Amino acid sequence: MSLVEPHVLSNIVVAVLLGGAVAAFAIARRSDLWSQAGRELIGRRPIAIGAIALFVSVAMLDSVAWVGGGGAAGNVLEQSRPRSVVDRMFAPDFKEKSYSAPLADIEFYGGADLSHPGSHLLGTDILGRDVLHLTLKGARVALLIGGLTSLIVIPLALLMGISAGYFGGRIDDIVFFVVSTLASIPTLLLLIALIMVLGHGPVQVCVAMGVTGWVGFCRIVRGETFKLRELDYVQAARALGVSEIGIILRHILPNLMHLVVITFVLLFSGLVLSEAILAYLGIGIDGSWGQMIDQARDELARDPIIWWNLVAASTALFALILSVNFVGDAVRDILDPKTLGEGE
Amino acid sequence: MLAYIVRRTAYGFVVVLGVLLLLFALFFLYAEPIEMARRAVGEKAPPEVLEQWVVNHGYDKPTWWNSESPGDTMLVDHFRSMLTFDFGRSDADDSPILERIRAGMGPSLSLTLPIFTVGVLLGVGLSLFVAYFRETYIDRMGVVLCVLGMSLSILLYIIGGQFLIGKMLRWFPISGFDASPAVMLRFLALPVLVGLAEGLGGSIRFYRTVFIEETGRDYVRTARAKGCGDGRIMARHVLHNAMIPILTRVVVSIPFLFTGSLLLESFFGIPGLGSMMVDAIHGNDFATLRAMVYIGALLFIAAQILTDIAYTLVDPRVRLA
Amino acid sequence: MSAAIEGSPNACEPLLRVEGLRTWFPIRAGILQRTVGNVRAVDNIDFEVAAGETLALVGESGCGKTTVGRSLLRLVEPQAGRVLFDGVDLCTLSKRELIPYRSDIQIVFQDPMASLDPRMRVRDAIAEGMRSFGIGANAAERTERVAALLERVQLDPAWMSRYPHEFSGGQRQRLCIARALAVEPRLIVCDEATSALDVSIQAQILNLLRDLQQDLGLAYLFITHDLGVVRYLADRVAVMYVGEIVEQGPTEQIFERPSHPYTQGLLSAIPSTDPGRRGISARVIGDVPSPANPPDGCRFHPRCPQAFERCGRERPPTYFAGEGSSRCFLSDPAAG
Amino acid sequence: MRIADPAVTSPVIATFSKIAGLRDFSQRLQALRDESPEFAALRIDRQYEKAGSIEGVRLHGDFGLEIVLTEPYPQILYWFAMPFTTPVPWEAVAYYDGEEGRPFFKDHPVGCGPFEVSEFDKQSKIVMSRNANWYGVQHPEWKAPGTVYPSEGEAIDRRLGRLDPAYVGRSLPLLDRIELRLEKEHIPAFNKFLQGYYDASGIVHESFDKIVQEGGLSPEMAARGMKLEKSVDPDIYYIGFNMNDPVIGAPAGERGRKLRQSMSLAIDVVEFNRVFNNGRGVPAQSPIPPGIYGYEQPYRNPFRQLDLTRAQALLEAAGYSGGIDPETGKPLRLSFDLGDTSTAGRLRFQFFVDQWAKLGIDVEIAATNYNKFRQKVKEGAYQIFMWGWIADYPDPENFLFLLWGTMAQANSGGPNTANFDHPEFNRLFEEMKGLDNGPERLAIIHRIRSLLEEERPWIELYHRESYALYHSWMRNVKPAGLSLPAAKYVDIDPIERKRMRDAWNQPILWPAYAGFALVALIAIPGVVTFLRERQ
Repeated sequence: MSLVEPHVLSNIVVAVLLGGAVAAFAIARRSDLWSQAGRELIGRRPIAIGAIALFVSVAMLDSVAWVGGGGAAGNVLEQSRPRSVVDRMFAPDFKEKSYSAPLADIEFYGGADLSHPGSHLLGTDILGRDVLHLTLKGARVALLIGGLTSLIVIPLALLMGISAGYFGGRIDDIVFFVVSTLASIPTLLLLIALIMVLGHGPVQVCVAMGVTGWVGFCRIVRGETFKLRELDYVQAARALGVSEIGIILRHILPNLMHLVVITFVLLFSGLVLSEAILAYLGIGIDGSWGQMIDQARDELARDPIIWWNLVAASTALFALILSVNFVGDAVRDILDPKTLGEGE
Repeated sequence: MLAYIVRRTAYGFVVVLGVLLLLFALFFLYAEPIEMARRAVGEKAPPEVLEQWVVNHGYDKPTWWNSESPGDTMLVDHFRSMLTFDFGRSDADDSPILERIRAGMGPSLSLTLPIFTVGVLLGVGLSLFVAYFRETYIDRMGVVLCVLGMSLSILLYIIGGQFLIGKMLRWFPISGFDASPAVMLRFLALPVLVGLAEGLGGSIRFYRTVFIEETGRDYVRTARAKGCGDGRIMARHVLHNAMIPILTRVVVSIPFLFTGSLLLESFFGIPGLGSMMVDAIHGNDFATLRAMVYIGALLFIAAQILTDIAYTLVDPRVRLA
Repeated sequence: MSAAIEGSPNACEPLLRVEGLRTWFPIRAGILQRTVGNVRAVDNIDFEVAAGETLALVGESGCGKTTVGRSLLRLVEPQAGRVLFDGVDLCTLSKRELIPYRSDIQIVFQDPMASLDPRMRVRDAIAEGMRSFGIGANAAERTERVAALLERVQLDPAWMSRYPHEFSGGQRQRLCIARALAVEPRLIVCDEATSALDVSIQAQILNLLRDLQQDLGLAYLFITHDLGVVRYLADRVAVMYVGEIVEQGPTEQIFERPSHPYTQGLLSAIPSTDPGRRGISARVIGDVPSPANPPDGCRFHPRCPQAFERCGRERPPTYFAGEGSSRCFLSDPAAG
Repeated sequence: MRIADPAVTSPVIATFSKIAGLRDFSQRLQALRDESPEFAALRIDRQYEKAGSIEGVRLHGDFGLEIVLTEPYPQILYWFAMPFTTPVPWEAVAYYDGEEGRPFFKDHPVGCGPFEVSEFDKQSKIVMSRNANWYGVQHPEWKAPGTVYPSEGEAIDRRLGRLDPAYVGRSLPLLDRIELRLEKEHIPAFNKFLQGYYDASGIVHESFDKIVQEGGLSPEMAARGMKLEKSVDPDIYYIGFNMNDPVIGAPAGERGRKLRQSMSLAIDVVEFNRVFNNGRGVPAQSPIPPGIYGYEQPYRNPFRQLDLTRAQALLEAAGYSGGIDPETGKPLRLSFDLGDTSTAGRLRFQFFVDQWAKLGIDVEIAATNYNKFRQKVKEGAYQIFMWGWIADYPDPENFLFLLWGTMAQANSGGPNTANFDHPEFNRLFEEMKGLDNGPERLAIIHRIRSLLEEERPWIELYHRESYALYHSWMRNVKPAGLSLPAAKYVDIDPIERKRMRDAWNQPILWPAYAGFALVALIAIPGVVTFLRERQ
């Protein structure tokens, strides 16, 4: 038993994230560059930004959970479990015995009466769980995959890329060797091997994705740092007696920030899509849309077919990735006029 | 030039050693030989059989260092067997790995080669078309379609393709494989189609960016001023000068021709290397997985060396110190 | 470490004395990337800059003059030689020991677009050096100083919270000067500081630099290929050719009586209004040799119109004559 | 002798070691090989010859073999009926040694039936073709038993048209070639069957409703001429408790027993089969499946009938009132370990977890990959698990020994993963083991059964039911479990097959044309205007 219950931890994380977002927003507001880029982005892709905001808020609401108030009457177990805001939007025992079609009154197979006739907007899955509920909960997993992994990828890539690019020499040789070694192994296979070693679970999967994902970004950072290091203003800062760390923090890092933003956006969609493949291989994250799609694989073969599970999960996944891709394109256009060239 | 090639190759070899070390760390430090044995020989096997299996597969040796005979450790065995391509036997069913790789290469290639060649041609062709009509609604629609295509999961392409084209429309058989060429074409049609559809969005978008960048350059404007036709400019100048990014993308994807496609092969029942790997993953068949990862990495490193050398040949501007 | 550091400069001792400075860049080749040669960007040069004086370093592009500037500040590491600032050899100091001396020498670069961090406000950019040298007790005081500096370079202090991209090229160069001034230097290396500017703006910047010199007693090492600028600003001139200083002397002397054939060639390239001057000196033909593989003997001899047999065989030493010096056999007083 | 060969690493060596002298032989062989490389290089039959005979195996003339066991073990007769003891020619063993491009013997079986293996690809298919050297093929004129289509059989065969006079008297085998395919994804495989690309198939549970209705074929499928064969497999699926666990196992004494009983009463296996297996599967009452001696169809295990009220009462009696663990004041937390991380697998486990949740017990699913799971089992770091067992031979001993204390995983690494070690059970089991089927044995089985009822080391779930489908063009099929000796009777009507396959697979092409038209329609105006503007 850990000292902090998972749901409390999750609440803290949400609070920190919210605080961080507010702080980032405040900083961005102060900086003309960023606030202008932000305004332009919203102007260009209002719908996609709105969709992402929706996904993020659902994920946030699903991350804030507390015990008590709700749960099926008379069931101590359910009452003692933390329920998130999203969970609370559904009745505590909003369950059927098995499949039911969207808004159906009777069970899909056998035709028995439902306990909540006509109220499952997207039907129920094989265990009778409401598909809408599951789909909403999937948003949290998707953002977790993207967010947590980026949290590993970006600092790691920045650290390695900057030290290689800035200091050069031996450090560069070592970083470059590690990068080329990791990059030589087919990504998916390395990912699978890592998950086999690290074990199964959301954090492990994210760590594995992080380990395989930082390489490409590290290369970009290294190249860019290489260029920045030679620029006159960095030289001027040296002449002004600014320490190496100071130069990195004040001149190199801020001038890499646009790359970080672009990478984050592009990385995100790739990560969520590859989780779907992992789900097929049986090493995905529980509750992800990838798992729902994987499960729906069998359901399409049923006769009459169960389509709502697949449609719900893949629409949600598609909508998120599409919005992120659109926003990613726009971000790249706005922040980097040269266009970096897609991926690796 | 020769010195560069030699040095580049030597560095490639060093990277291969790095890959091997990483593979060793991944596969040997984690594996629990006796459980692998149980999985391979069967639940019902008595302990001495399991131990025999462990010995036969060399998993009983000291991991890093053997004070009695320094050459007789798993580490040394690992490097020796990988570097000599003596992959030994599968952990799952004791079949010789190299032979299986050889057998799986054909089916894999028969799937990936059409996807690869048609994909490159179609990608370059369509993106030239789209780039030619840029800033018209054809271009904008093309870009939106590409993003749409890139946002779909490959699982959805496969499931949807099998369901729609195979089951509902009955154009092609849903899955299967046959070595005789005439029948093979019928079976391969659907997976090739799905593979193409899945990759096309990304590649069109990539090539489009490359072409549009090239069309913006001075020499294109000069050519246009000289009165060259649009088609000629696209075909001769732009395509020619966009060769480097195209080449990079193409060469780097060559290794994947051999390693096959994990998902396509297992969904469509193609007995290639991809489905072999899926089996290995499901069966915890480390020996096979290790060999496949190694070969994949080897091909990738080789392809990269070739790309680097090709750079110097294709583009006189690229000078490698 | 003598009294010189304490701040009472010896009258005879110049502010900066460079002795035998050599900055080579290795060329690696072959399978093992062994060093097979060197780009002799700066090859054994000596010069001095007195306090309050302007020395112009001129030469064609690629002759190594920029490397000289950067070597002084140890932005690139010289291989050999001494850079004596106030009698202290900067080259022997460790990076940490060097930091206090950093404030004495500052640099202004050629490209005003690249020399300011695009993501840093003007105020922060100028105050950056003050922070590292502890000038100004707190942020408010520093802001005050930034305002004063902006005024000093004839910019509106109200603009200090703008970003560099909101300024024009000339304004940015003023910002760079302000940034350099912020740490109260005694020597400023101007590395082609006006080359990238329009002619009208160039003049403004030159005037500004001259005013500052008079007011603050600054010394300049003015690196340029523009001889017009040199004549306007410099007290003394050093001419560089392929990593070496071939001629040195007071501006008047160099412009009126250049003794080295290369200097003569350079000067003849200036469009002149004086018709009598034309045709006196021969034009310099051919290309600059590679500093990786400089010619034997006098480095200028393959292009020199007055070259004779000895020039290809022997390297001419530096001959001193009056206030000037020249590295040419023709200047040999013995040869007359 | 091959089984005893240490190089073969036979998984059944333990069983056959009951033959007197087998182990000695094995050790002698190994020692000889270790001693001299020349010996190891000898042909395999010479090696065996030199190693001497097995003490407990004696020849009696040309057709008699006497085998002496070290202990009473009637079940060995079943083992002798299994493929392990199929005679193999040593020439073939020596020839197929994996050298010079020859496959290994195990990948190239050599036998003496009507079919021979002509292609063996572990990844995708096995092809069997008519064995030209089979005596039935070489000498059809002998009309030897088993080489011609029979004229008589069981009553059911006549009724189902398996004794068609058109076939009677024809030489066997009827087919030239049989191709068995391995399909990794079962859904495409089944679809291919429905489209007529396979002649026979199992039923994918997902498609069950369309195919099978009320125990028979759906009218739609029957109209296609499809045939359905059902059988119950000799197996058992069960949820096991780790009896060494301090909470749910034997150390918890009476409390643990009541907890297990309660948890057993909460599992509704009928619902499970309905949801996941389309109602297929016989709810298990004891470890012994139908078709095995000791299975009694009317028997109902009182703790395997869904009864939540009684379950709650028992839980309360165990001290976990309403599922609350008095030590923590929170719902009792247990872990359900599984070695399957796939989505489908987790859903099944979630079903059980949901059922226990109704009691207020908080069961957590701990999914790891199979190796990790095995490791956990070995270390005893598990509480609840689900497993299955398929009969090796039709004897209750083969099921009940899964609970025999001597076989406990913790003690011996044996298959008793529940670590059930009950003195009374062990005594009864050992007694039962050596007995022939009869009233005496049945009485003991009854006593074991009621002991297990109470003790509940397992929650017995179900015995699988297999459904097999055949197309109309496949004739003379008679299911016989896993064995294939009936293949020689099977016939195919290729003309019919071609006709129906074509009829079922008419491609619908209009969407393709429509798609092309749409693309053209959208693109052409743009191209035209664009080109006009360029001019």
